[in-house]
Amino acid sequence: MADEKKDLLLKIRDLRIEGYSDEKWLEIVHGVDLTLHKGEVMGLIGESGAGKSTIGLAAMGFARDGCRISGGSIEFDGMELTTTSESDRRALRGSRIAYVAQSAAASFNPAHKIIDQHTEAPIHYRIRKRLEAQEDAMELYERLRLPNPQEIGFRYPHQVSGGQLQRAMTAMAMACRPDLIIFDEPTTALDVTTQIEVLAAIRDIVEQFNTAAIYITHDLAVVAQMADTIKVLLKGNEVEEADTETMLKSPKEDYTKSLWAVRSFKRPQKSRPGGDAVPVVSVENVDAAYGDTKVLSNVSFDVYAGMTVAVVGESGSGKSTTARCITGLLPPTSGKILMNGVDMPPSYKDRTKEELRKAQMIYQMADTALNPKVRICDIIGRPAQFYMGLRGAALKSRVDELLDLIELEPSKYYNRYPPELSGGQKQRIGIARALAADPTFIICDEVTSALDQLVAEGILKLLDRLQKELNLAYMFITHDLATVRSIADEVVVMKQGEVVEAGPKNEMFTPPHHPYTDLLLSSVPEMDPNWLTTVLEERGVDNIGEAATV
Amino acid sequence: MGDVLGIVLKRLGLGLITLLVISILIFFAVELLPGDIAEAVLGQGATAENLKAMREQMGLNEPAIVRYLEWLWGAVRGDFGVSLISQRSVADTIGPRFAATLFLACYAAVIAVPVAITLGIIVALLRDSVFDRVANVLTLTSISSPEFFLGYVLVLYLAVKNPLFPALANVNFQDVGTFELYYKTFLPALTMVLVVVAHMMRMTRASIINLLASPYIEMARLKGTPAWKVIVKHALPNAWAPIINVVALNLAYLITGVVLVEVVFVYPGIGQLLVDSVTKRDFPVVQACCLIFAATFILLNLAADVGAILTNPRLRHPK
Amino acid sequence: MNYFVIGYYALLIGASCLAAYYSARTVFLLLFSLTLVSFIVGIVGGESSLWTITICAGLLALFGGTAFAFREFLAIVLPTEASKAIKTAPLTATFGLFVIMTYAIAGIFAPIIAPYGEAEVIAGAFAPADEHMLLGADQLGRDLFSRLVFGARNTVGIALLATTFAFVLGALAGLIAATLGGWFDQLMSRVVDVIMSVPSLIFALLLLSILGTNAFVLIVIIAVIYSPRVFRLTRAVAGNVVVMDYIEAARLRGEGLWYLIRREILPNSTAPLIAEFGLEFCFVFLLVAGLSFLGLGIQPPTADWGSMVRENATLISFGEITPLFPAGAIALLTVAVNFVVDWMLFRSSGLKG
Amino acid sequence: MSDKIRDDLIDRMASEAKRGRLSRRDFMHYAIAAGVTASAASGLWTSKAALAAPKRGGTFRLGTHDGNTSDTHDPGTYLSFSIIQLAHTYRSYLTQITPTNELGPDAAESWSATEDAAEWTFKLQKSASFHSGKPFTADDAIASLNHHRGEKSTSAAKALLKDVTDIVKVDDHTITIKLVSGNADLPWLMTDYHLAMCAANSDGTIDWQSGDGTGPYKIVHNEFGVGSKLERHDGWHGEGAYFDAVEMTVLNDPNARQTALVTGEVDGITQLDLKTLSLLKRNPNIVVDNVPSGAAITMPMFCDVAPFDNADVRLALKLAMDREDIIKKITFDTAIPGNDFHISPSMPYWPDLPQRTYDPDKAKFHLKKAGQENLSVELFTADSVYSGAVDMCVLYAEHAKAAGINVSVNRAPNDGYYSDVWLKKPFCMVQWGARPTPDVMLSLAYKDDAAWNESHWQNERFNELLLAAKAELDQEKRATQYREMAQLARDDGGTIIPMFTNFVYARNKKVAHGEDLAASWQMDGARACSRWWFDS
Repeated sequence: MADEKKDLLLKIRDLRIEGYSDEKWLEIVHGVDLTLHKGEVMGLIGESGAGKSTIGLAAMGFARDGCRISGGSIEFDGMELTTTSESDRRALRGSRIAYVAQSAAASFNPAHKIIDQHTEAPIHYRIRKRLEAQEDAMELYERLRLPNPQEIGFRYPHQVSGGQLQRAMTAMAMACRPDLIIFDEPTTALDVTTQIEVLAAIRDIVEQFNTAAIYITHDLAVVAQMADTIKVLLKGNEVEEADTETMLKSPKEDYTKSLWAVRSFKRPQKSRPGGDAVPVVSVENVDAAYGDTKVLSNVSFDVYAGMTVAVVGESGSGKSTTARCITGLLPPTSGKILMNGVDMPPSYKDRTKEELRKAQMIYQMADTALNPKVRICDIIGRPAQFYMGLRGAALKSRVDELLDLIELEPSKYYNRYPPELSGGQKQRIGIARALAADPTFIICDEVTSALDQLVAEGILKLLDRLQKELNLAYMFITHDLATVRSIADEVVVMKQGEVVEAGPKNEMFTPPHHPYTDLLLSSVPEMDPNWLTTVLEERGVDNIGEAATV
Repeated sequence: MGDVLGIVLKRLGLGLITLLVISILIFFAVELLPGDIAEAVLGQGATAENLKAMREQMGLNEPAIVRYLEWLWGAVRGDFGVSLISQRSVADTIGPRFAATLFLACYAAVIAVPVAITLGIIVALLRDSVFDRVANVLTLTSISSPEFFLGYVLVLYLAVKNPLFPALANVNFQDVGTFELYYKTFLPALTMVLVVVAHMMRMTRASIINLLASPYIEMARLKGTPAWKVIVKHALPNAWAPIINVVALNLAYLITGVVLVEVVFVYPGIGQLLVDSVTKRDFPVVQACCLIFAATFILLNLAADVGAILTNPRLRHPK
Repeated sequence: MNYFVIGYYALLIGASCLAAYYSARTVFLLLFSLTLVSFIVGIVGGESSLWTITICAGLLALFGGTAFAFREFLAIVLPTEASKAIKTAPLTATFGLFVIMTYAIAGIFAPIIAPYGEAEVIAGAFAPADEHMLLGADQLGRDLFSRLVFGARNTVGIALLATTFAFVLGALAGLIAATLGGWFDQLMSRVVDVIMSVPSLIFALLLLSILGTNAFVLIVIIAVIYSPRVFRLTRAVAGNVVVMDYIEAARLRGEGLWYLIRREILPNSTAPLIAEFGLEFCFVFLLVAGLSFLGLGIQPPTADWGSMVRENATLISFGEITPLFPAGAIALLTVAVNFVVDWMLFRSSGLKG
Repeated sequence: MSDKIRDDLIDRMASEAKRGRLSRRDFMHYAIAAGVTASAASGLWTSKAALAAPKRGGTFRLGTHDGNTSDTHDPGTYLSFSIIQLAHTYRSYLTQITPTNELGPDAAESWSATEDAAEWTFKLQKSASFHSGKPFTADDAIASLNHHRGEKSTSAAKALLKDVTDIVKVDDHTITIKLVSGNADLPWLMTDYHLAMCAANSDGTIDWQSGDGTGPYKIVHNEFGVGSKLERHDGWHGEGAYFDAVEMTVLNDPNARQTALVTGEVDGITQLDLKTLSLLKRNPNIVVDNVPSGAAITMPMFCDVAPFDNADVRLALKLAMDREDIIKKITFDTAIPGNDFHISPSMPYWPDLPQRTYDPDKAKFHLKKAGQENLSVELFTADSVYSGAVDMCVLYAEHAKAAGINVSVNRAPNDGYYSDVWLKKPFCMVQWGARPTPDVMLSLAYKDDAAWNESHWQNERFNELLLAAKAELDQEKRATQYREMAQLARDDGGTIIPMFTNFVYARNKKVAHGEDLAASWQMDGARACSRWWFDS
């Protein structure tokens, strides 16, 4: 750790940033200090709204539209960014400070080839000529272990997979050999197995070029692998800062401790009711296709009352499609869906009100799952009105009861609109809407993945409590194995439309595993700062290159 | 690229069906018009006797459906019949008029499209500045003015008060030099430019600004790309689809919707021909004009869609 | 060089200096570039062009002042929610609102406001303005001002009705098509193709010739002509809404088509539709004027701005301003509507982001 | 008035007249007013004001209204004004109406009739020839007229020639037209714009398609509804054709026409927009010709339908119209008041009867006599009838109010007005083009059994006189007959004739014309191209 004066790269003091909303300027970052030396990697961690990205961008002297830097100083290598002209600041970007965005797929311009975007900055800054820059790009691609480094740059972004794009973006950030790179949640949008490759690549290249970096993430385990020091943020304030080791082992602040503690929620595993108990839902040999593309083949599993079946898999594995088959949105091409042993019509259009009522769904994105133009009472009340025919006072008391169930005070939320609520509250409304139909079976489609960890835990606990009280059966779709660990009774692992492995949770988490389950399990980052190194050593580096070409 | 061809073929097929439906609609619309061609031709000189002879000669005594099918059979073979009044072939009647309309449309488009897109880019670059506001008000005003009125005002200022350009654009394509041709048709072209520029420019501005919130635009700015380059190199290539769409719509308008400009500047275009033929109930000419217009519209729309595909690398370079 | 020119430049330069001193950057740039422009224009066009600039600036200031005052007025009068929105509205939008309100009042209370009847002949042809006639008389000796006021009722009324009808037609079809999809969507899209492929003026010409020209037919025909645009927009907007999870949730609940459209889709599609309504209103307006130009619009002696422009359009060639009043009325209203629409679009997109 | 001043005045008027701005009639009128005797004034006119001899040369560019893309060379379907103007330029007729509204020779040099006027012999111009070089013969004349006859003819002039039983070739340059009964007006009929001379085919039909003709100019280029270019036909048989070439442009938009004239892009235009007449007159480079014509606005009332079956009611409705006001407001002083009989001052045999004036009291008196106080009638009209037709009816309704008559104006659609309203509704408004002679007009629309007897007026004496006058070759006698018919129509007839509308057209001041202008069509009887010339 270099803390000599001459190594000082970035010094931020009392940084204040304001955002424009509701027609006035509100402070969203309240005086944050940050010091970064050459070659040092700092992790910025916090929940959404903590101001991590805003601070990261401010380190480039940049504020998003609708934001402005209202106070403090940002000194980069002796240059005060808050007072220099915009053109001078711009001259730093891309050349001395580079940025790696969260979603590489969205941050590469779809209209240009990857390599042209890569070489834009070096050519613009006259650091390299076009051909030199291209050769340099290919070299970087190779260092980042991208397949076909000579050729991959000449593709368009949409022709390259997400993990590869993210590495190409890291390469692009390196194009001018900057002193500092801001990584803004570079792996959040990736599947776990891809994430591990990208993490490894980023860590290697940062080390190789001895580049300083600010690594922004909400995932502790990830930041533990990457950062030398960690700074924890909450609502635009600094909570604490320490080197990684210390921070992981002995956090000082309560907030930090609570973050660390999230992963501890676990409930006892239940086992299937014995005898001739009929599963609430059983999926039998279901095949499904979108047009001519087959997406599910021979999927079977059962869900019993009072139990949670977690369906796990990476994106594209067919988890959500299975849910669509069960609800009847996508009639299976073959196979059956049974509820309480009764064969269901394949399409929801042919199902009776009663059949529809029994199976309800909770969605991942509460924003799109709730009609923003309808009051909470109507959102929750509608199923009760629709299925049970409740009216007037009866309806109101039912809505109040449901709001109580999801731990929201009825009088306060009854007349509000979804956009006025926080993410966790919205998700609770989604749950209440499902409960309003008095179902026996609920599909939870990634219900916690869009939420901050503390909030997510609250939702999981709520779901668990409701399951106990109402004897509900859950089908829990998730890609997050930590969630599976905490809530599932049984686990179904899916890959490319097929069930790879299924069984009670304990069995699944104890070896021997199916090779894919093994890959999945071993890719989940752990809090140990040496985890990444260990895993990579275990797998052997070549393994990663192969996986990346998938 | 095979996809594009497939789409084009499918759309052309649908276009043909649309044309067929339009031909039926137009035929019966003309049938339903009060009075018939014989009455229209003879005017006050019509008597029962010569009306009968006239109808006989024009073959109007056959049932409507038979006449339509006869026309259709001819049309399928590429023969759109003869004008009932002049007895000249429809192709000869329409040909030069349509050429004139196309010429004027191209003339206007060649000025309007680059001007509109350039202005749109500049306005997007200078968004929320005074220049943007002024451009906004001016374009709105030009959209809001009836085009014949725009024409009259141009004539007043550029032909009557300051005799810079001729007020009449009654060009005769055979014996007019190239320069004179452009000179004489300048005012109608300018009127049409004013009518369409505003729309295209606003769309260009809107579609560019719409993209400015995209992560890749932020990325470009974070790479230190200058503002104009962000717009031209990073936003514009992704904004083509809506721009092409509105350009196509406006090109279609330049060809099909300029009857009033033709009237004001006495330009021998197809619009005037169509209006005349409607008042005279000269069905074959009406039909042919409407089908040309419809085909223009369909083709331009198709071109816009193909253009949108071609400017979209996702569709141009499938995985 | 006379006092006017000296005063003109002195004022501009003085104001520029003041602005520069108080470091009001935009104001300074504006004022000083105006000074430079005036300098060039003054040399080329002489004093009269400076007068023109002065008058334009004065008018602009007047509009701006009106808009500002009206905004403050609305902010005080309206309930909290709306007043909050109004306070942040740009001046162009409040100016638009002001104009629209004026037109609405003129239209609704036309018989009270107009000093004479719309068909009443009170003076000689083209009599100049006097104390009885604010704007003079038209070709038949009818009071131009009264006719303008009645025109607000007739023209705007017809355009409004036609646009509304077009929206009911187009939006309903668009919503159903987006919700149902399948054959209905295909069918409607083809029908729309057909309508759009025929140039609107010709379409109107044919139909009006067949059905005869009266206000009702006119409204229906214009509605039919413009509904395809609404249909396409609604279908696109509703298409974005239909894929939302809450629609899926409602479908899985077993909700009917009408409920889906009315309660779930429509409330989330209104913003772009309202914006389109403004634009469409302008186009309808222009089509009515264009039809009047071809002699197919609203029937005389009913006052209608389009016909008023047409009847007196030839005067323009002689530099007479009579036809400018109705044309100006058309342009002012469309500009005003679009100002408001721009603002609403900005708000709806801003709220989205 | 001193002699000096008077001479100055005369000189000024003379120079005005030389430029064609003052007609002979006006010159005489003013000169007499200035104190010169009539005969002296006439002498002055010939010596001082008579126009300079026409000069040859130049290209006359004429902007015409009412041109239609669907116009054709078929003379049987001539309808729009542009094609009529063109027809008089590239084709010729057997006879023509001269600028002084008399009958003159064209392709026929002379004509004579039998005693009963039932057989007319026309001697054709031997020098006349087609543009193609083919000489004009009797065969061509006969084929041209037969084009409008016979069962298969689609010509609009069929009715005009329905009394013709046969057309015989006497020799190569003489034809005889045989009629069912006598018609003293037949040579006048030959001026009808449909009856253009075309080249005959061997089978007796005519070759109208080629656009060949025997007129003063031959077509070089023509596109219907757009315009045409013509150059002088050197072998033309007539007097005139001073311009070397003629360019006609269809300018349907009134504003475009005026602008073109103002900017000098054309030398003359037809049909001015009356609203801007006074403004246009201010332009020193432009001369407006305001020529009284035989074109009339009529308002027929069905004489067999109540309340119009009462002559007093009809008279009251005639008296309840303020013609002066209408002429002032609707036509901007470009019309002459009608006197409720259909002979205009520019037609032959015009009887100078006392002008009917607006008299609501007298109208009331007649209504009382008819027992029809509080009369209420419905008047049909359409925009297309006449520019300002609806306004005119509205104005009439205002006038009639003073006489206690309630006229409600019903505005019918333009399209199909003449098939659905005219001859169907008991009280409507009609525009009539100029007809060459009273007989043509009266036989067409006032004769008891005429198909177009628009007022259903049946007057025994009138019809007797009409038949007698038709075959009457004695001019004096004929004039008295028409006078009596006019009186009958004026006081008993079922048609209100508010006015005869003038032809109002304009030219650049460098274009000159003779002292009089024909009243048959705009542009000097549509023959401006062959009659006018460039002055400088």
